[in-house]
Amino acid sequence: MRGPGRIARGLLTDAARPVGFRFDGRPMRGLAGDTLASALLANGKRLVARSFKYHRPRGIVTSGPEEPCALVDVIGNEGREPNRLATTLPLYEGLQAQSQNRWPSLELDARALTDLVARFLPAGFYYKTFMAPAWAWERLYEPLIRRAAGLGTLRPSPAHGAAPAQTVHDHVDVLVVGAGACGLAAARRLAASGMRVVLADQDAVLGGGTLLNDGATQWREAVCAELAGCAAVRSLLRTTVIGAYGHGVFAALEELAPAETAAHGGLRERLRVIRARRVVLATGALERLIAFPGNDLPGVMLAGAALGFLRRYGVAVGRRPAFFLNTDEAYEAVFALASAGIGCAGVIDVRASSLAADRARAQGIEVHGGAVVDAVSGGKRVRSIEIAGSDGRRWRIDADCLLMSGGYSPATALASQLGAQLRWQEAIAAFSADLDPAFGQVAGAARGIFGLAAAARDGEAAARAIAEALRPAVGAAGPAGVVGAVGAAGAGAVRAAVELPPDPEVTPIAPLWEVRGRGKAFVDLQNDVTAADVRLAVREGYTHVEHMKRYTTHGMATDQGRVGGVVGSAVLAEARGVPLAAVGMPKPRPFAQAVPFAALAGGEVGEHFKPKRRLALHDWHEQAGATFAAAGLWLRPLVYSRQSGWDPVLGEARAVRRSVGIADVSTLGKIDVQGADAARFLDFIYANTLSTLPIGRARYGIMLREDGMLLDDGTASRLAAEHFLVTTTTANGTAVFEHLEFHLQAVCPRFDVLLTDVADHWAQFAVAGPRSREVLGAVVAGIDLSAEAFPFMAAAGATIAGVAGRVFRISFSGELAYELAVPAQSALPVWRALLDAGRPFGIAAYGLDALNTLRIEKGHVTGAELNGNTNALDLGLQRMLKTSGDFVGRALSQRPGMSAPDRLQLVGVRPVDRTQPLRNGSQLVAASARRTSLGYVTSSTPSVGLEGWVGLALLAGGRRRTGERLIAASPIDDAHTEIEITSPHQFDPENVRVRA
Amino acid sequence: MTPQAPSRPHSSSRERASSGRYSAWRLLKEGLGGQRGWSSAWRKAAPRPRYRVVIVGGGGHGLATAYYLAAQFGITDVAVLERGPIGLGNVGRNTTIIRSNYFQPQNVRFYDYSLKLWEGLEERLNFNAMVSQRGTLNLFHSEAQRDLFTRRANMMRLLGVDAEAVSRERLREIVPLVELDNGRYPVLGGFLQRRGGTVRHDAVAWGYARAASAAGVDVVEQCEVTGICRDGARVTGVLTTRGAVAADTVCLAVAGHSSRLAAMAGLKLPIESHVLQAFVTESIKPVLDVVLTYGAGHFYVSQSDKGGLVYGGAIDGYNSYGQRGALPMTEEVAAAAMTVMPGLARLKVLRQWGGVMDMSMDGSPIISKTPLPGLILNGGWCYGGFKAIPAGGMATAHLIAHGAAHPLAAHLDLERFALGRTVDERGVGPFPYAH
Amino acid sequence: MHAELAGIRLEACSADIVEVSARCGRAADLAALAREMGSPLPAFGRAAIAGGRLALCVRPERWLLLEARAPAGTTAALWQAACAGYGVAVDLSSGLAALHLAGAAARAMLARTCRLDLDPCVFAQGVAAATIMAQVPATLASLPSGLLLLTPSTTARHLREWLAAAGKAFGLSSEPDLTLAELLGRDCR
Amino acid sequence: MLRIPCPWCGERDEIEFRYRGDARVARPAGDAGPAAFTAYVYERDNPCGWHLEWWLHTGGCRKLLWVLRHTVTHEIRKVGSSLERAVPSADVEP
Repeated sequence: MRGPGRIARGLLTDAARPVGFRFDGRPMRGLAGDTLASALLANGKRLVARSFKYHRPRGIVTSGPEEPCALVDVIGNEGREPNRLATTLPLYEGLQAQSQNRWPSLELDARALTDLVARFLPAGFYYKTFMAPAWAWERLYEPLIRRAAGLGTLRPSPAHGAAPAQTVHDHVDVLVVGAGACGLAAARRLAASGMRVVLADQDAVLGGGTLLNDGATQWREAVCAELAGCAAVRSLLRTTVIGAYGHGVFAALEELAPAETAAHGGLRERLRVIRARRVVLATGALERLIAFPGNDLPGVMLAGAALGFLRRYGVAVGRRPAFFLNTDEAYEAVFALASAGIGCAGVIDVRASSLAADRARAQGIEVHGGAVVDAVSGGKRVRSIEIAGSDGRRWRIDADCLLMSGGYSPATALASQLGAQLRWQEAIAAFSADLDPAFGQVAGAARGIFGLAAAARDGEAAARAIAEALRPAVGAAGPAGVVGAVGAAGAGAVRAAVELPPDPEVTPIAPLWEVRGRGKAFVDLQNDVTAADVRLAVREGYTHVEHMKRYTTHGMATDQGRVGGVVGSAVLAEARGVPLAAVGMPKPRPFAQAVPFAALAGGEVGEHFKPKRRLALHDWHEQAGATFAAAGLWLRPLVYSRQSGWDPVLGEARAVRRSVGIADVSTLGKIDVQGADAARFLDFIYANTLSTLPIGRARYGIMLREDGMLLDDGTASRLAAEHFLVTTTTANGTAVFEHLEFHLQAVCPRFDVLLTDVADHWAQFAVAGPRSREVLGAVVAGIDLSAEAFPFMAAAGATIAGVAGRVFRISFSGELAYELAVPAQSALPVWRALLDAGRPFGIAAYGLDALNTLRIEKGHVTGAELNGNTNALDLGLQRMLKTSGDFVGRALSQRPGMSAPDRLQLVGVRPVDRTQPLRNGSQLVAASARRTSLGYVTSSTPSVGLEGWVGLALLAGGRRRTGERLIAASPIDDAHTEIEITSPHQFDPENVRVRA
Repeated sequence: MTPQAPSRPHSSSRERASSGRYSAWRLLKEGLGGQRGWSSAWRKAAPRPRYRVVIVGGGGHGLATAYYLAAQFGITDVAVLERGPIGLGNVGRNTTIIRSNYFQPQNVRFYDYSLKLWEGLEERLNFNAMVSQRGTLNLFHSEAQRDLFTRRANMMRLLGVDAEAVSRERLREIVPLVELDNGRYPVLGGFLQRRGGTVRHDAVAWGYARAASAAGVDVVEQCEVTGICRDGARVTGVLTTRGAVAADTVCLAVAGHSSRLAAMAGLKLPIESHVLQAFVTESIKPVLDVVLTYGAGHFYVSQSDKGGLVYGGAIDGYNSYGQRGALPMTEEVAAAAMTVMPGLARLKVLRQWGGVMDMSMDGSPIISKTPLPGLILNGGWCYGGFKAIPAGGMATAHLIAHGAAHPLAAHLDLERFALGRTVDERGVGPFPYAH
Repeated sequence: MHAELAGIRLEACSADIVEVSARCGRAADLAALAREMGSPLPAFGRAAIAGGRLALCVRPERWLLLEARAPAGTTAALWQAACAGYGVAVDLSSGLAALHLAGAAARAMLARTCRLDLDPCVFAQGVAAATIMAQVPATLASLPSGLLLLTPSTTARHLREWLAAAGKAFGLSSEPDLTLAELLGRDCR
Repeated sequence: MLRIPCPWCGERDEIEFRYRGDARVARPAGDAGPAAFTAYVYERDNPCGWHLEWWLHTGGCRKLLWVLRHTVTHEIRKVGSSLERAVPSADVEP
């Protein structure tokens, strides 16, 4: 096998379990526990990707989630997934990965030509060209750019049966983010103080930095064992905290291990919403690159990555590595690789001398002090590097990889999301952030305290501070007994059986951001942003860090500039001649790590996107062959037929006009209003008067919004002196109930009124048609239904098919009609009894469509007319407005604009040619001015009571236009129908039938 | 009141030299010179003590207003005062959509005028803002919604604006990623406005700034307005962190913060500030060629030229000046996305951010004189501000230059609330948090 | 993981449900009256079992009473008559569906949608709360026998479907309905 | 995400509540006339800072709460039930 391959036992890999996979179709073998990246390196694969813009050859740069270059498409049973990070993708049997953004092949990418003309394509070049000819941008240039852009390819497999993701809600006293030395120490301390703790880490194992240091193994194992035995601590592995949302709420992405996924029907991840009273941010620090010519050549990677690959997977990233660094911390990699028997080509240390350099030399490692790398040669992999000494001397050394380290930047993303300001720390040449103690603590490397022992001490200190802050509260029961877990364990000081080895003394960093030379020096490896691009941005006035970012796209790639972000700011600062501290960094936004849609969406998608509200008789309607309509949350029977077209609808409507029909109108909102001030309150809520309503009577009422527009209409019935039942339209049930609750509590808090939503308790049926009284007669007991005893708008309690219910003589159809209400549990027997009683009269169940046909003929309004822009006058209801007394919407109804002559008013419309149909949404125009809309058709239907189609419309100054002829224009299906304007009440305008 | 200060006839020609003309040839020339020949796209001006017009807010509308004042109405004695760097407010924080499909005829006319100005923008500004008329496609999921969209499309067609109905069959071709029969709210069809599309948002701010600066306008960054000077009722200038600046006319173009600035002049506005979230995914090869809106949930999306899917939802629903969104809306938008496009499941969302919207009480913008002479308001854009930048700038410049409303923006006056002439697109009523 | 083996039993519970609400300033009188009727009203956020009734309070000065089934409306009518002047009683027997969850994993499963802190030492026996689950209203009470869940009847099927789906991983089994008496009679195990 | 400390139910996620806007505007007397109502319905302080606002706890106790919240940091200082009325600004300034 070509390349260095695997040279040692890895912490995570199992030498006994080989795993087969394919990269670009080529079969390879790795080990269980590998990531794709470690397996590729083990196979000696260096070139794994092409860059975004210039299609330059790219290799693996890091060993973790901050990877900017090694992105691959994964082809699995869910289709083709783009941009998976090779450095975090767990290897599994049969894994198929493919390199991205290259053609025809990774080795030979035709688009690499762009690299040759790169000088003509600087940052933002597209803002300056592609402008002429005018047509060319969209038809020529943009399609080209779009095809060239984009990294991976998303190709979902049509039949993927993966289980939807899950959301899990967690509550803890303290969330510890990061399980390195610092996080482990903090969690242990908090547990000892009796806190409920979640310890989250993005890695597959606990330990963070301690995994890379043999000396820390004992300590790590001891602490992990201790935590495992502690019920109050939950460790979440493969869990990345992606967002901090304030009020102690954090979102975390928990990725399941391949085995777990298989066990959970393809479940890939969980979104955890963690509510914590405090947080410990032990998120560590990120190693950063150095910008020098050729710093993107495969084989140039971060020193820490090389260390990671060696310890975790036993993989050597090269046979003859050279190092380019500026801190003592980075020497850990040097020593580790050396002691693994890998011959070091030399260490180029920016600093003239350092303690670590001395230690290295003592081991016989060659260190070039006070020098920098200013060129790397090799085509698709590092072959040699050129070194420039401080004295101007230049020399070259051969190496097969260059491991760089420009220092470490504390991971501040989460702290920044919580509003923490970045603070420049000269000592570590990096920004860090401190957290408001009310939120929690930043600890360890995350605030610039490097060294395992120091970080652990800092984590423990942070934990102690938090335990102190929470102690009084812990155990104190809040409302509904919301308390933190009581600290049974007590706060005994924790003694670790084993201690971490003391940190070595270190020589401080010598900041180095860029080495100038010939060739491209990249600050953003994924978006192909060079130091020169940053300087160009400055020349063109994009000098603010946010402008530079947007102009060059620096830091906007999937790695969010975690490896080169601060380097870009440094180059910017240098170009502007101001300190880096003054330039700052672009504001980090959620998410700390990219999140799949599936995870953010959780389980409530597709079928379960919104709850289904079902009628008590849902199953009956279904068996009766109903077609259902999704109306808001409701599933309502539209028509009792699966065939389309008007015939079944009109059949149902005719039954009502000719004999009798029955409809399930349980979807209406129903509100029980009781109390000494019930009538007074309803007078305030309704625009018309309810207090004069006699007991046992119902009244049609309208409610306005405070701005004078109609909110809703419906009936209110007085069941007793201090007891009303209010009904609302289906669409506004919830809104109206909240409208009442709000006004009762905010405006009338002293009223003796109790509101109860009884919509779900009562099933309600409309029995409508000339024979409806006879049908009821057979079923209803306890009331005299005669026209005299129980006239139009009467209401009374009664026994319906043996069930205690209520009968209202109200009509939406314009026929003699009743609405019967019974508890939903008795809906089926009562409904059946009514059907039986109606059978002699040919009773038919009718759906929403027929209901609509009937109400349109009568000019009754629904949502189409109560559209939020109509007032009482518009709909011809002005006579209902109280002339005295306050009510919601009264004052603003009197604004001049509310009665302007050109307002749209409700009218009826009919095609002049009775054979012509009407179309909802048609615009009404005068034959003389066909471009000027005078209004539009809101509802229409073929009529059963009249000839041809009838409709309702909102028309400018409509009521004055009765008898006029206009055109109903529907240009989108170029239909133009001549119509005449009529009264909205087209069928039985004298309302004889309802009073029968 | 002193008469207008003399404008500076030479300034414009002098400034035009600053960043020079952009073209492919220039790019080649500079390429050979290592791209060293470029200079600042806009002049980094310092504020002078007085101007004829001071525009507060270096966002899309402020910069466009300044540009049209200079280029269209010959008023070059203009300063744009921006608290931070230009273009980092809503013009740089939106989902880049342009369209003119509105319900109210006045709005259709206004936004379509804007669309027409977008269409000629590159040549006019000599800056490629990448106006991409790939079409905006609205899906509908119920008969009631079909009726509404039909009504809107018919209104648009009457006014000579393009709109067409799209069948389920054609949807399968145009947007293969859309699951037409997504369990809960199946897609019954769609409506397409071909002239709708997207624009590279940052480029809009930069392009207008460069062109305005070249025309002699002072674009002043890092200059926060701390007070508004009045002489009785009349507004006479502003106080800033860089000194007092007098002006015959002060124009507020600070959507998101209109109330704050108006309060400095003692005005209360029919506006609440709310946060609208936007998101961008990792970049992938093209999968979506139109701007798509889901009709049964909060989700609209387009794919940027860089390859990322840019999408958004509804406002979080409570007053906020914090430029970031809350988790529940983030989840709801993603759920809507997954419901209408289950194929997005494995696509990763990269960034989430929030823009602070001027939510007006009727959902329509305000371009108007105020009760205070000398103070003009451009605001209340809700989430429709970006697409309206050219028309908003033109109409505001017209109002400043002529002292009378632009005919296409006459309905956007401040009096409409007191007079009961509100322009409520969706009939939601005076509840900005519900718009 | 072992929680998953433990399994969860889901049962519907048939009971009359009445909401009794105190009129302005008459909460004390109402409480006294309830004591006389042998079912003292619990404090806010608590559930109490007495005299074969389950009473819970998740809205200030309002109590949900669960009683054995009786002919439609009679239970409510009885309370309405009894508390006249002090309060009102509204029948919700058909408006709310009562579900019962038993089993060690029940809380873990609910944490997939329930935003309350269901830790046993927080949501302890006798605690009751109103909240949102699977986008619909839900009133949750911790009883000796397990967790009682009240939800509006028109979305009850939706919630059951959600529970069934989420319950798969926890070995949820739907058991035959039980009566209130059976439920209250059950000891804690 | 807001966690609103309901005086009755304890800390709850914002999704349990329905926002009802500025609580400092009080409804004028019925006869106050259109001008007063225009101010009540349309004109807002819309402060960039502390904001007194209505939240209806629809997903919990269904009480209407007034909440004093900072519109930039979202910090919540005080919460009360509507029965105490929309307290005068003096009481609620932090």
